[in-house]
Amino acid sequence: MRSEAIVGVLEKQYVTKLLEKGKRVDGRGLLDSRPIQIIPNVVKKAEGSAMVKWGDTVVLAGVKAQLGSPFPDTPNDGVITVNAEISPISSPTNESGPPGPRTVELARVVDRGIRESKVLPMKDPKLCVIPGKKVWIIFVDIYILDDGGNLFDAAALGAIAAIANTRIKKVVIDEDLEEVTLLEETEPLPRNGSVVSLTFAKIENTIVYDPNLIEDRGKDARFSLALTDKGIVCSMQKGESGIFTQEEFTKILDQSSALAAPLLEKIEDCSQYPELNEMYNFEF
Amino acid sequence: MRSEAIVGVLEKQYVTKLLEKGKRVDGRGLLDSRPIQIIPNVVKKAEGSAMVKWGDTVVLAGVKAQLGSPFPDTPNDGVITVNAEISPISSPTNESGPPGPRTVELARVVDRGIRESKVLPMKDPKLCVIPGKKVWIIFVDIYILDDGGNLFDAAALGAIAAIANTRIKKVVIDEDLEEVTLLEETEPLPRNGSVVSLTFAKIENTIVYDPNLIEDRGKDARFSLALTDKGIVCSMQKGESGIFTQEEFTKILDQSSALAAPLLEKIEDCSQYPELNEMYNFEF
Amino acid sequence: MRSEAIVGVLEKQYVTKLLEKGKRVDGRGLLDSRPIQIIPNVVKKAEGSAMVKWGDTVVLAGVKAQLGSPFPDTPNDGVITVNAEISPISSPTNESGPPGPRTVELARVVDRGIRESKVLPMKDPKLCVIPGKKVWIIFVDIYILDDGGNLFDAAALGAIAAIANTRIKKVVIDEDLEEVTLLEETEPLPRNGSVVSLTFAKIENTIVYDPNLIEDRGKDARFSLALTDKGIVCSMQKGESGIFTQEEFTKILDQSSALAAPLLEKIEDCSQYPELNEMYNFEF
Amino acid sequence: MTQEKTSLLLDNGRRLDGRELHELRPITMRSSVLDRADGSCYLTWGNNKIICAVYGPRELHPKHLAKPDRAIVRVEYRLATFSVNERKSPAPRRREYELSKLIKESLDAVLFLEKFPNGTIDVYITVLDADGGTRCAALTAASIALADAGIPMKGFITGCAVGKVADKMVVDLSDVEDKDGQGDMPVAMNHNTGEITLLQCDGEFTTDEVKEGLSLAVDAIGEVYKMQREAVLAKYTQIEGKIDDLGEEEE
Amino acid sequence: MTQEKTSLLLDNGRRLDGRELHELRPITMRSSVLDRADGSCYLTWGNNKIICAVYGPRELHPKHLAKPDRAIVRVEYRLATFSVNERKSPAPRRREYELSKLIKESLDAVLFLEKFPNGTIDVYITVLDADGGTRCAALTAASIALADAGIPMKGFITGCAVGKVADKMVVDLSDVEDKDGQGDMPVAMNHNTGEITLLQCDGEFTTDEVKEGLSLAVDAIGEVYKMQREAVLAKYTQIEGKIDDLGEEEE
Amino acid sequence: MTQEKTSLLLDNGRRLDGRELHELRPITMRSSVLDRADGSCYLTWGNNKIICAVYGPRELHPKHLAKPDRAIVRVEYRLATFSVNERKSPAPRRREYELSKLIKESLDAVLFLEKFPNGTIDVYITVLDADGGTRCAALTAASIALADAGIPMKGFITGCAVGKVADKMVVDLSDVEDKDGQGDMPVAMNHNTGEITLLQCDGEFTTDEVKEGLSLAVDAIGEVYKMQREAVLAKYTQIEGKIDDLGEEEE
Repeated sequence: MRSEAIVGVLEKQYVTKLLEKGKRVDGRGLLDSRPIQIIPNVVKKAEGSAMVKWGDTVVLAGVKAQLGSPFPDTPNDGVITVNAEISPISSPTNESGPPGPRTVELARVVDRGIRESKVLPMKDPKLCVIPGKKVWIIFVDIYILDDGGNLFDAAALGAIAAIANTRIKKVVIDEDLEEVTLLEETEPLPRNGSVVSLTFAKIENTIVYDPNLIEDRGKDARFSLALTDKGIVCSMQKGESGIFTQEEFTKILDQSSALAAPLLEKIEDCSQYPELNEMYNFEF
Repeated sequence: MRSEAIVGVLEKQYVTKLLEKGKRVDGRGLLDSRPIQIIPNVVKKAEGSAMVKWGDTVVLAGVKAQLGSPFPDTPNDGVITVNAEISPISSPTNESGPPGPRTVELARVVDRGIRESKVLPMKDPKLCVIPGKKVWIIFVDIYILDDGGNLFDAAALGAIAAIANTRIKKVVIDEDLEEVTLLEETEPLPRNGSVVSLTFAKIENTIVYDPNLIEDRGKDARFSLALTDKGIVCSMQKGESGIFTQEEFTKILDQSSALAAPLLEKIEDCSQYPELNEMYNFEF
Repeated sequence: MRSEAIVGVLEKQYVTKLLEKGKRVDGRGLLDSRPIQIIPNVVKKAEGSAMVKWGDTVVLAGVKAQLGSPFPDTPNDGVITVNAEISPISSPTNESGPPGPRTVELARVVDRGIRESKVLPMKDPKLCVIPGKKVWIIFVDIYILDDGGNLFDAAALGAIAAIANTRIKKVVIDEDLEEVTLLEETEPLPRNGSVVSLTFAKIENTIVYDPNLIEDRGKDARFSLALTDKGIVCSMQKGESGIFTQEEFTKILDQSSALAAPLLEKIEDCSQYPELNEMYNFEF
Repeated sequence: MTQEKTSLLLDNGRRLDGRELHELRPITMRSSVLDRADGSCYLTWGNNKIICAVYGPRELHPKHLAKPDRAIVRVEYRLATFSVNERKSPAPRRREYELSKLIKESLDAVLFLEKFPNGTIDVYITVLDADGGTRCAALTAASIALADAGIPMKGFITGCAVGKVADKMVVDLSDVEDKDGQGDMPVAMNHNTGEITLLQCDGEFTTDEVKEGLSLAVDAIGEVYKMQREAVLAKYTQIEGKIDDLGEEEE
Repeated sequence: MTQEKTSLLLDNGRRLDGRELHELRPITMRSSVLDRADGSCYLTWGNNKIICAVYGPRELHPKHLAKPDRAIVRVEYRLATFSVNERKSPAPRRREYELSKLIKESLDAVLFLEKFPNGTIDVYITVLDADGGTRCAALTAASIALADAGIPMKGFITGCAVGKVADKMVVDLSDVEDKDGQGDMPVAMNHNTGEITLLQCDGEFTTDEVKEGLSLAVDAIGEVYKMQREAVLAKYTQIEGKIDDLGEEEE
Repeated sequence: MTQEKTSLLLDNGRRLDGRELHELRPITMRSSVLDRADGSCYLTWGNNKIICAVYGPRELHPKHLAKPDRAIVRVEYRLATFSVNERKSPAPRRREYELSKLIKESLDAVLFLEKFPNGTIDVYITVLDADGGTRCAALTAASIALADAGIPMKGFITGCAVGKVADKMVVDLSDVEDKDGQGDMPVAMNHNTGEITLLQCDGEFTTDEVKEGLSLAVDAIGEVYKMQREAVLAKYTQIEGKIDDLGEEEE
């Protein structure tokens, strides 16, 4: 066994022993979150953005908007696409190159949370500019800059926070020519409510909310769910080789709305910042 | 030498010794085919399909049809494209990933057989819907599911059998707007005659038709020809590092139409099945 | 250390010792060029081409022209794109596959020299056929066939020489239909002046112009500049891990126009050949 | 979507294909269908058609990927180009990568990987015809193919999706119910132990609906598990039969 | 371009953003910003925002790429998809490959690579917000991150672009001056030794303008170098402070 | 196609470029044209221009691809982007992969690969200007380049296409005859032994036409083979001449 593998085994034994006594490595309660800081609208070239620090995890999400053609099977809908990059900046083990399965899963889970929550009203005339012809294509790109555990929740929070402060250009439509002119003036991206991600790690027989790096590395199974501000479950994802029981899922579901509340508040704060933020106060 | 390589050498010695006595490993005559079973129209989502079992080889071919733009240099022609995948399902040595040279050759040889036979009348108004603007693009995709030897003939047979039971949607054309509306009602893909592939393997100095897996692995050279129902040679392909003499090719050509006849019959049977087949009777 | 690495060290010691005495391995003066031969218009299928032998280096550049759409941010400009391939033909160490950093740098430096020199008048109506709709896209492709050192200058010379003998089809424009008809008759690609590349290698403390293969392999740093026929510096590129001083750059700049003059003459000769050249006289 | 809510249920309260709310589509399973593979399964589930081949346990190349203390499982879930409405490009999409990962993780939970150090167990799944619920069907087929390859297992993984249609929780969504309905919830588990190895959803569910869905899924999985066991047993019966035949021939 | 020549300078002879011809934009630098990286730097330069992480010296895999007598430096310069006007595809472009190569070659010149045989030093740079002059800013940030990782260096690489606007040579082009001006000339050097490690240009310069530009760049680099030194020193001061705090706590 | 049938032959029964039905286009061959390659050939065949470089026998990397009992041959056949009517993307197409495979298999037949265990012989071919019959011309050039590299061979591979134009079998199709004619049939063989190493066709032939085509090809290949032998001999004559010169200089 390579030395890292041995360290991994010892680390897990340590975490597990503490958890058996109901304690976490960083002293938190099983359902406590780490501190969260969001600075919205930090990227000038982006239509919206948010820098998120969640525990030791750092994520930057940015939104770009482009006019383009709708998909043939949804001619009256704007388009959203969510992409993630677990940058080699973020840890010694991440490599550059095309996204691997771990990155693909992260991007798709965040994507589903936003898409299925219907937070973006795709049929809104502001998003579907000329039905069947011209719609806004909303690109949400998430960069993981420091991997301190629980990437799913940090990435999802960055994405929705970036959406919350996104402004797109106003347009003038010439219906006859089917041409759209972009104005310099902007307006907020239409948005219906909000959505948050809640991630739990199961280590041996204990389930914790918001795993930190050590817990993330030692976990047997992961479970994330996306919850809207109306309390609707719009996405779930169990991951990794461990298992959950039906009772465990039930318990998690019962705890979910209490955990979502503080996150939902933070997101609303992000739509209040119209002007570009410098990150002087960001506590890397 | 690795153990598989040694097994390969012994296997070839065995095959060769038998052939020197005029015998094949499975008891067939040199120009005998293995049993062939075709079940047409097995894939509901496909416009046409055929499951083929040829000896131990299993192939599934499917046809999808899409309206699209013609190629600029053939504005009045529909488009056909043939693709093959030697799936990792089919043998312990096939790997997944982009197609290697062996797969590319297989796909291109099957493609040329169909294309050059002019079995699909590309200029037919049913295929070239609005000349220069909208034509049917016919995708033929072939999956090799079990590699029991002679992939070329099994793949070609699957492809033409799938074409034979393909139905495409009827269309209504608005010439002024250059718009095409697809109806729910379907009609058979137009087809002119038929084409089959005949493959021969040369092992040392003996030539056999329809090589099985052991013969395929031991062969020095391969020769495939595509023959239409009118007896026209529309494609030939010699492959592998061994050689043929002019006399050997002549002999093969002389035998070709007798070998093609039973295959041509089987194909015609495939166009008689309008409704979806379950594969209960398929003898995997 | 592998044997090639040792040979490299010895080779560099040899070159350096000679240079300390002011001598080069092939007897040239520090600012002397090797012999140059250009045969323009050698590829019939290309709109323009040039075969260049520069010392032992052999380069073939070809130009293809296609009508296409302009870039959205430069609707009134034709398009040029320069691509290079350091073919595995050209040396035992070059491998095939997608272009590596060395090839990308070569292509981009040649591209910038031509683009920034404004030798191609992109807004000329001959290049911008229907503003915003149809423009000529000029593909310049450079193949390195024999790597005898100083690829940058040989590639740049091949590219501009190929441009100099390029002829594009005359067009008839139907402004109403926004359609362009290509005629069989051709005319020269419009061109404003000319541009050349001058490359210097620094080996220990000596700077030489036009490094041959041994000097190229032993160099610590490389500096290339592109100079127009008006004496304008339109591109510079320092490369490799070695360094230059401000004084060294100044000295190179002072020598540049004298070195450029003979190259500029050679380029003008290339525009005089309307008919296809056979390469019987090319001294490979 | 408001229109679809009602139109996905008939006036008699049944579903568009005539099923009751908690009724499975017809399912067939055959093992040992491929000659070259170590284990295989051909499974149909409604109009889904899935083929699965297992190779291994075998040596893993390149060796630096091997684990000295256990085998790894590699899963490739693919959609045939013609298995969906619009022809899919042969290159795998992000969805196929994600499902391959989830299926692999589900199978991990029932395999004795420590028995095969440095090895790999390769599971190749191709959806030949897709009609909703392919990941659950794929997992079900993979378990049969693994058993067919003689690979020791702690239990079978069995999958079944539930979902929400016309404000009702229903079992085993069809393609049209998946696309036009209100939500899809695929579940997979080891039926014998109650260990859930896969749970996803997308759509709009209350937490109570999720809980109801989980219960429906557990029941449906029980039904599918029975068929799975029969399919595996059928093979051994068949082999016994063949051995008997062999005996007769030898006489 | 003739129109732009005048419109890029205001009537008062200043630049569009109010700067004097030879004035730098505001620059901030912070080191040790990332938890996982061995060294890191967050740098803002006008509206440029750049993050750089350094990992190493560490063992190089695959081993056949390692050099038995020294470490290699691997540099990845990337633009975030949202850092530019039109959203960039996540796949790197030719420009990113070229700049990665040039930045690597510049850093080579100040590293004691022979101290770490068979090793690699990995420098990852992502431009989070781009506003002209990113390669010079990236090199400046990379030097700080390398120092932050405790990697011994012969000196810092410091970069600054100069350029030509309205027929005048100016310092530190902004994005709009780069795009609409007459020429851009990025320069990087080891300020202590005067060794120039990067020099490029595109546009239209007389040879005298190139020489003038070089002199302006050398001066500007001197100014940036001072900030760079302070940023690195600040970290050590900070650590000392923390050690003091620690002392207090221990009491 | 019916129109083309007649228009590809002139009233005097000759072909559009003035050739008789069984006449080859002008062919030139020069070996040892490249400095760095171990062997090389520049060949023109009508307006085809082909360059071929051979490297090896040399050690094969990565080693796990090497064969302990023989060398392998790797062939890369490529079309230059500007060699065809529509500019080709630099990335190889399926046609280039197929032809690389067939050329490799043809060359295998005349090489003593067992003489170079663990080795590779690399044959790189680029079509600089394409005018029909490039695979046959490429094989012809490759044989010369292999001989130029001093690699022992059982014989030369020589290629020539035949085809069907205006219902007649003709020798050495040009580009326009290939595209507008009724069929193309490339053939390659070891002329000395009569061993056919490559045979393809596409189009519409009766079996008798195929047989006639084979005979025509064998004859045409005989003619090309003579030129090939001369080109290889010319090199040795040239070297002898150089050795004589050297002798003179030494005096």
